[in-house]
Amino acid sequence: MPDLLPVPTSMSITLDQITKRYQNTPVVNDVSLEVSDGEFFVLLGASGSGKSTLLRAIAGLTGVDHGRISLHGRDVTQVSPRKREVGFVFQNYALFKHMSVADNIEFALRVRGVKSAERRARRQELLRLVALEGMDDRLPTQLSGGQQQRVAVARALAHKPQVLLMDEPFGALDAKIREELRRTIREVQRELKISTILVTHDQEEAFALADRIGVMNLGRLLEVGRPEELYARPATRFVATFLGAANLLLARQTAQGIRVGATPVSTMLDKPANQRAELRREHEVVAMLRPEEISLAVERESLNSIYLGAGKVETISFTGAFERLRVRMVEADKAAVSADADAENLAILDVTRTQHEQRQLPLSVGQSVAVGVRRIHVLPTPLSSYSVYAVTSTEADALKQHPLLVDLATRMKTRITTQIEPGLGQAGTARPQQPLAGVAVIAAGADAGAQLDWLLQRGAAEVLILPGQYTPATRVLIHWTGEEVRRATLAVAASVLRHVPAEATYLNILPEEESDASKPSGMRELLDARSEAQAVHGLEMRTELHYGDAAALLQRELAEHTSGMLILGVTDPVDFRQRFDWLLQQSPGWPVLLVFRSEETSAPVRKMT
Amino acid sequence: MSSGPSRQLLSELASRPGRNSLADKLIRWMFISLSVVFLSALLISPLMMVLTSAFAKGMAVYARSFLDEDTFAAIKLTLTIALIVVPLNTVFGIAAAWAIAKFEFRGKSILITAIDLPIAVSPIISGLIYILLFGSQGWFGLWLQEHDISIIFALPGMLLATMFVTFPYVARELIPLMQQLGNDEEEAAITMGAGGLMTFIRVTLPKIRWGLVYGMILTNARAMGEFGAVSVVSGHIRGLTNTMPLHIEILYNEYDYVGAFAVASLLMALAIITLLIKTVIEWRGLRG
Amino acid sequence: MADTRQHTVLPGFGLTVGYTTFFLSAVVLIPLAAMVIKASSMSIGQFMAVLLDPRVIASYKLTFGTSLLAALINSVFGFIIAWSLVRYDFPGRKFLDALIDMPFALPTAVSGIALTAVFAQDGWLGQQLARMGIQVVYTWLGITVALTLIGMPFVVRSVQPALAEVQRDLEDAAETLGATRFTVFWRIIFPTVLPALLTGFTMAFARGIGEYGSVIFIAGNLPMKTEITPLLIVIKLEQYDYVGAAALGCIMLGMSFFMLLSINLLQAWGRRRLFVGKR
Amino acid sequence: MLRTVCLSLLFLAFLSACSAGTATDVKSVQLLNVSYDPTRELYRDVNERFSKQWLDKTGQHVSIKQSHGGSGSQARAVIEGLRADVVTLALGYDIDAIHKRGKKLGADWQTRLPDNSSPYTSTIVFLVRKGNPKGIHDWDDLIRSDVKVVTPNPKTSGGARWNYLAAWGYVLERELQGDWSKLSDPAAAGQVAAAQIKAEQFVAALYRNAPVLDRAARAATNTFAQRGIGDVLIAWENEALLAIKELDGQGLELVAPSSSILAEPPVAIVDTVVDRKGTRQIAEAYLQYLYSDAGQELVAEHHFRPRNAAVMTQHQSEFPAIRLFTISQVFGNWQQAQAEHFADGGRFDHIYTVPKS
Repeated sequence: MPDLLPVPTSMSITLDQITKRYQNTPVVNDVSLEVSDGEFFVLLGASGSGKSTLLRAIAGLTGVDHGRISLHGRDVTQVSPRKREVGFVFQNYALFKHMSVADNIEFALRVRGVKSAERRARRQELLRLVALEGMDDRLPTQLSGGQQQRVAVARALAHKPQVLLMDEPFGALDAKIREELRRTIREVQRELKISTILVTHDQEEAFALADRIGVMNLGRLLEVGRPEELYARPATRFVATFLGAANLLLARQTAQGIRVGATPVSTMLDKPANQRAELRREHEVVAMLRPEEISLAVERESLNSIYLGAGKVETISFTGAFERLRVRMVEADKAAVSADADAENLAILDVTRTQHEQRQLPLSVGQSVAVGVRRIHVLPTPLSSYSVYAVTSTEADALKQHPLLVDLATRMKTRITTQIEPGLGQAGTARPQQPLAGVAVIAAGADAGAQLDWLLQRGAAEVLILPGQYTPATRVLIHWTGEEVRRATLAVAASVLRHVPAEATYLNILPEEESDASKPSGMRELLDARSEAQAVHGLEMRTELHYGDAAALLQRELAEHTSGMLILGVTDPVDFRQRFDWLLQQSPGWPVLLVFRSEETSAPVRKMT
Repeated sequence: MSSGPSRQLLSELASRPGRNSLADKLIRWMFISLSVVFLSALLISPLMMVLTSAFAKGMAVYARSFLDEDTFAAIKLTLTIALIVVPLNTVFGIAAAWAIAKFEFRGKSILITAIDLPIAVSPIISGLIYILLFGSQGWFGLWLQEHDISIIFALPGMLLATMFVTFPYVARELIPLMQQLGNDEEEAAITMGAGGLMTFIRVTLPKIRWGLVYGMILTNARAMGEFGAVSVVSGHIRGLTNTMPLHIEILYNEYDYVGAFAVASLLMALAIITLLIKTVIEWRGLRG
Repeated sequence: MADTRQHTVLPGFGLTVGYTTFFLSAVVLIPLAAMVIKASSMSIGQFMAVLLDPRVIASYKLTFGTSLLAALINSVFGFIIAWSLVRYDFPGRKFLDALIDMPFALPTAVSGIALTAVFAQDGWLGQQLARMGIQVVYTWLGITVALTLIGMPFVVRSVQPALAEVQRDLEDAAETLGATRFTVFWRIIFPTVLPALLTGFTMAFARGIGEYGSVIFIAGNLPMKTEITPLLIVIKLEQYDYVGAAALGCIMLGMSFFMLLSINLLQAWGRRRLFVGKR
Repeated sequence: MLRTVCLSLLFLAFLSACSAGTATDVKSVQLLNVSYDPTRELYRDVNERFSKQWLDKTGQHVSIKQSHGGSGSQARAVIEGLRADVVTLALGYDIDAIHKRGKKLGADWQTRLPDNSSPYTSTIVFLVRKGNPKGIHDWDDLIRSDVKVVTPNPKTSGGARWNYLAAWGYVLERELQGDWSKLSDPAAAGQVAAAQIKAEQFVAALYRNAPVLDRAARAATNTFAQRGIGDVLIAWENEALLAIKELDGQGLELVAPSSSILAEPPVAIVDTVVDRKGTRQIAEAYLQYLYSDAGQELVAEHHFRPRNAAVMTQHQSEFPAIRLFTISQVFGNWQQAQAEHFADGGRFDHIYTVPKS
């Protein structure tokens, strides 16, 4: 069937910074994507993540507020859906119930004035393709759900579209038919070599079908990659947990490598060179352990992997091919283990074992085991956990209930610890043994300045300052005061934005007097920042270039928008306290996340006033 | 019951590429203005006509029309009839809807048709049949006369005629609604041991209440406004068997145009109030 | 699928069917039967003489013709109105929507008087039309206007929910397949809404045939020209010709029954065609 | 099923409860006067005066309920069971029908009260627009092609039948040179037949000028006055005088034709009802009151022609001088007139069903 082949070009679908808002809330947020010719791309996400809206935007069924859509090099952003030459398959088939199967399939051809003989030939070809030969005269109501969806696929392909878009096409079908139809669709797609985007919430489906997967959450396209790559090396907690079971642990990055609790588990990592600097700084990180990468043994010596600690089997359940266990880590090793926000699960690891492993070491509930790990993946996120700092427990509790903090912690699946420090904000208290873990959280207000100093003195690298009044952020402003902190700020911003449904804008502010001379360099900085954000962190953001005093400009910008959040990279705390003290005073009512780095080594700022 | 398009849908449609074309705007503009013009000519202008006539001689004359004893009696009678007919037809409508929506039986189509029949029957016929039944020459005429019972030219006859005319409205509203909602919840309740009445009150009624209220409102509106059928069986006795619509005709024939249209405007107001209630109900129904 | 419900566990079949049948018989069927029996006291010849009287035939033509015309007008404009109410948001939409039920509630005599006043040669609209040489009141046009008003809610209220229920998916699908807006309307929306439109049309038609109160004021009532069938029944009654009146009534009743039965069968057909297999 | 039965019984009980017969009370009594449209204003006053007089005389309260409508349909309502104590209708024919079809009063009803049981008379006149722009002066003007005539439908309106018969009688009178005896004179049969043909042609031409046939007399008046339809309204004399008074803003004028019919609206007691209710005495007194001086004065005030010669002379100036002929002179009686002209297939139907040549 040579005539079924679409015209080959390299990139068939190109999305450039697509944003779609409903009532001012972005449901698709700055999504850029390229799908190459003949590729089967799966958009994976929970319901409400914006994936269907994105698909409808590609089909032209909904307009976009920002960005460009190209199909085979043709900019179709303003082209009506009927002229986009796409095939669209709907979740509930959307077959025309008053028309026969034949009429349904021929619809697109009839609309185009194709002659009846040609129509019939094409119809029969398509029906054979979806294995429904001879069903031409049936009405949709006389077909089963699976058959209806096959008709829908055939119908969507009738006019030889450039791309095929499928919106949860198997959603309404039962498991067995789903699998069968999945196979059919994969075959049809291979045969026609048609670029396809399929939307689903089912990761198994995504793995089965996709050449590449893109995971969406809160309107953002979090990560894109080949299925096995995403599964093994996710960049975000969300993708790590969405693509399968994952144990997330808080670990420490030291100069020597990764430590989980007291156990050094070495590096086993291949971090990109540009993050080497971060490696040298001792800080908290999030480590991911897939349940199947954990091995169990009777005692530590018989483990053929890195020892993690001692545990006790709590439950065992049989799932067919695998055995699923929950292992509680013993007291001593519990403290630093799980990154889970739920305290109950703090010391519990999910483990799966193959039949082979089961036969080698049969286990029963209550048995003590040595837990080892074959492979650890450290997420590149700089935001590991949150520590609320307050003078009294009442204040700490209030802060812990702050909606933004609760949102961030739940969405990041991380925990919030509380530190009651009676001496908080008072000079001269002793230094702690090791740097503070995670993001320090304090309340905005008159004391915030002193408290910030206190925290910085103890090596805090990220400090979140929460105002009393807060409306959910729809806009995140990003700014840094020096190039040294750029990388760290971008990393933090990327991490935050994956968990907040808000649009990101980077403000580059240059001094007024330099405006003409520095224009080219200012623009270059902007572009550099944007491409770095995109390349390294997968973060799409807008950029704005301003001239003037950074503090004054920021203050004005913040006053204009009622709901937002500021992420500010700071190199010199003294200078910061002088120019930005108002930020700590609650006056803008914006949450502020400060990122402190002083040198290229990216060590946290330690010099004090 | 229907409501307008959802805001999200409209905004999606408006944002759709190629949607905001001139042709689209033109069609939209044409449809809306055609609707408005059609309704203005056919519906709003007669209503305005009623209002302007009612107030033609000023507020005072308008208000005075209601002081008339006979007008007052007509209003009372109309409300009495509505008060009796609406509950009776509601009970019937619920029973009929339950029977038709929940069960399959032979002759169902005929039964539905019979229930619908009064809408299509000429009001003249609806009056005539009761005359043939209860009139002096009718089947029960002699017996009724001997026992000194008057049905026609008295309240019962008017009730019957009104009931006939408004007969199908509740049932018509409920049958499709209950068919659409299905039996699952009721069956669940029964398997949990609830009785029939209990199931109806606790499970079915909450689901259908807005449809039910809408049906009752239509019944009420029609009951208060019925002219033809009631006219045949009323006897037109001033202050006794004149309903508001009949009284309007009488006033009109007495060259008391202000009075006639004042009463008509009152009926309109009643209709508007019930329609307002309906709108509120729909609004609440959408939320609840 | 017909017999799945016969085995339902739901109670109340006997009670509700019994009560429905009883009440229906008491209020509707027995009185209607009285009329049929009254008419059946005539011989076939007499019956035919009543039915085929030239004046009666002229009145059929007028009644059915104007009802048909009014129902057709309503089908077109009712559809447009329902469409505007369902698909567009514009100031005053809720007001218009609420107003649709007005003809149900307004006494027919008031509608008749008011329409006559508006469309009379010195009325608001009658003046304009008279200038164009169109006379509405006391002609068949006037009857059509009154019947259009009476039948309008039936069409709008039938079409409205059907239009709201048309799955957006279907329209979206058609659009991605390259259909123009007109094609989407003509091939997708219209066939789906057609059963509801037909129902509304038939209801408006059936109601129009029987309408008396509003028509009588705006029709000229000239024999052979502007005399509707219900008026002939009244005239028969005035002459104490109960049997003749009953005979005419029976004909109209038969027509109504036939039309309603066809609507109900049509609806059942529509449901079967569009929704079987979805449950 | 039991519940069904209970419900139905309840319903029947309710029906009978709200329809208990009128209770007769010595202290107060209720009369129902079933009348036709143009007498509303007359009986409103009569009832008021009469009940006051009755109270003074006997100490008994009487409340008189009125029902108005087309004369024919009112008669039908009484036949079908509307419990009228007295009927005051437009035509003797209608009361005859109550006797014949309803058996509710004796055949001799017309002889029980003076003047053929008609306490007042009226006639048929024309109403034209202010200044009589079309120059309408007599019946002949009504068949001019430039004149539009408004008259109700004789099939449904008693008044309309009077209009029709008045026009018919006018032509006969003209053709027979006013000699009514020729109608019963076999020698003049040829002349009479020719006159009848002339009359039918005339009436047909007249109805051809009618753009609308309203259901009832009052509706026709409204059409003419309110809608501005037509150039001339054929109406009861009392209706015309009342309309001029009530609708003085409309600018209407009365035109009296040279000759017209003497309408004798009859009154009667409905025997079966008064006997059952025990109201015969008061009903009789009520009808007698119409013949009393006070009653006749009221009659005259409401533009009916009183029977009482003294009262008539007093109000002579209010009534235009018209040559009057009676039903019995021209048409024999109402039964004959009805059968010949208005029954199905009668002369009136003939006018419309036979295409004009």
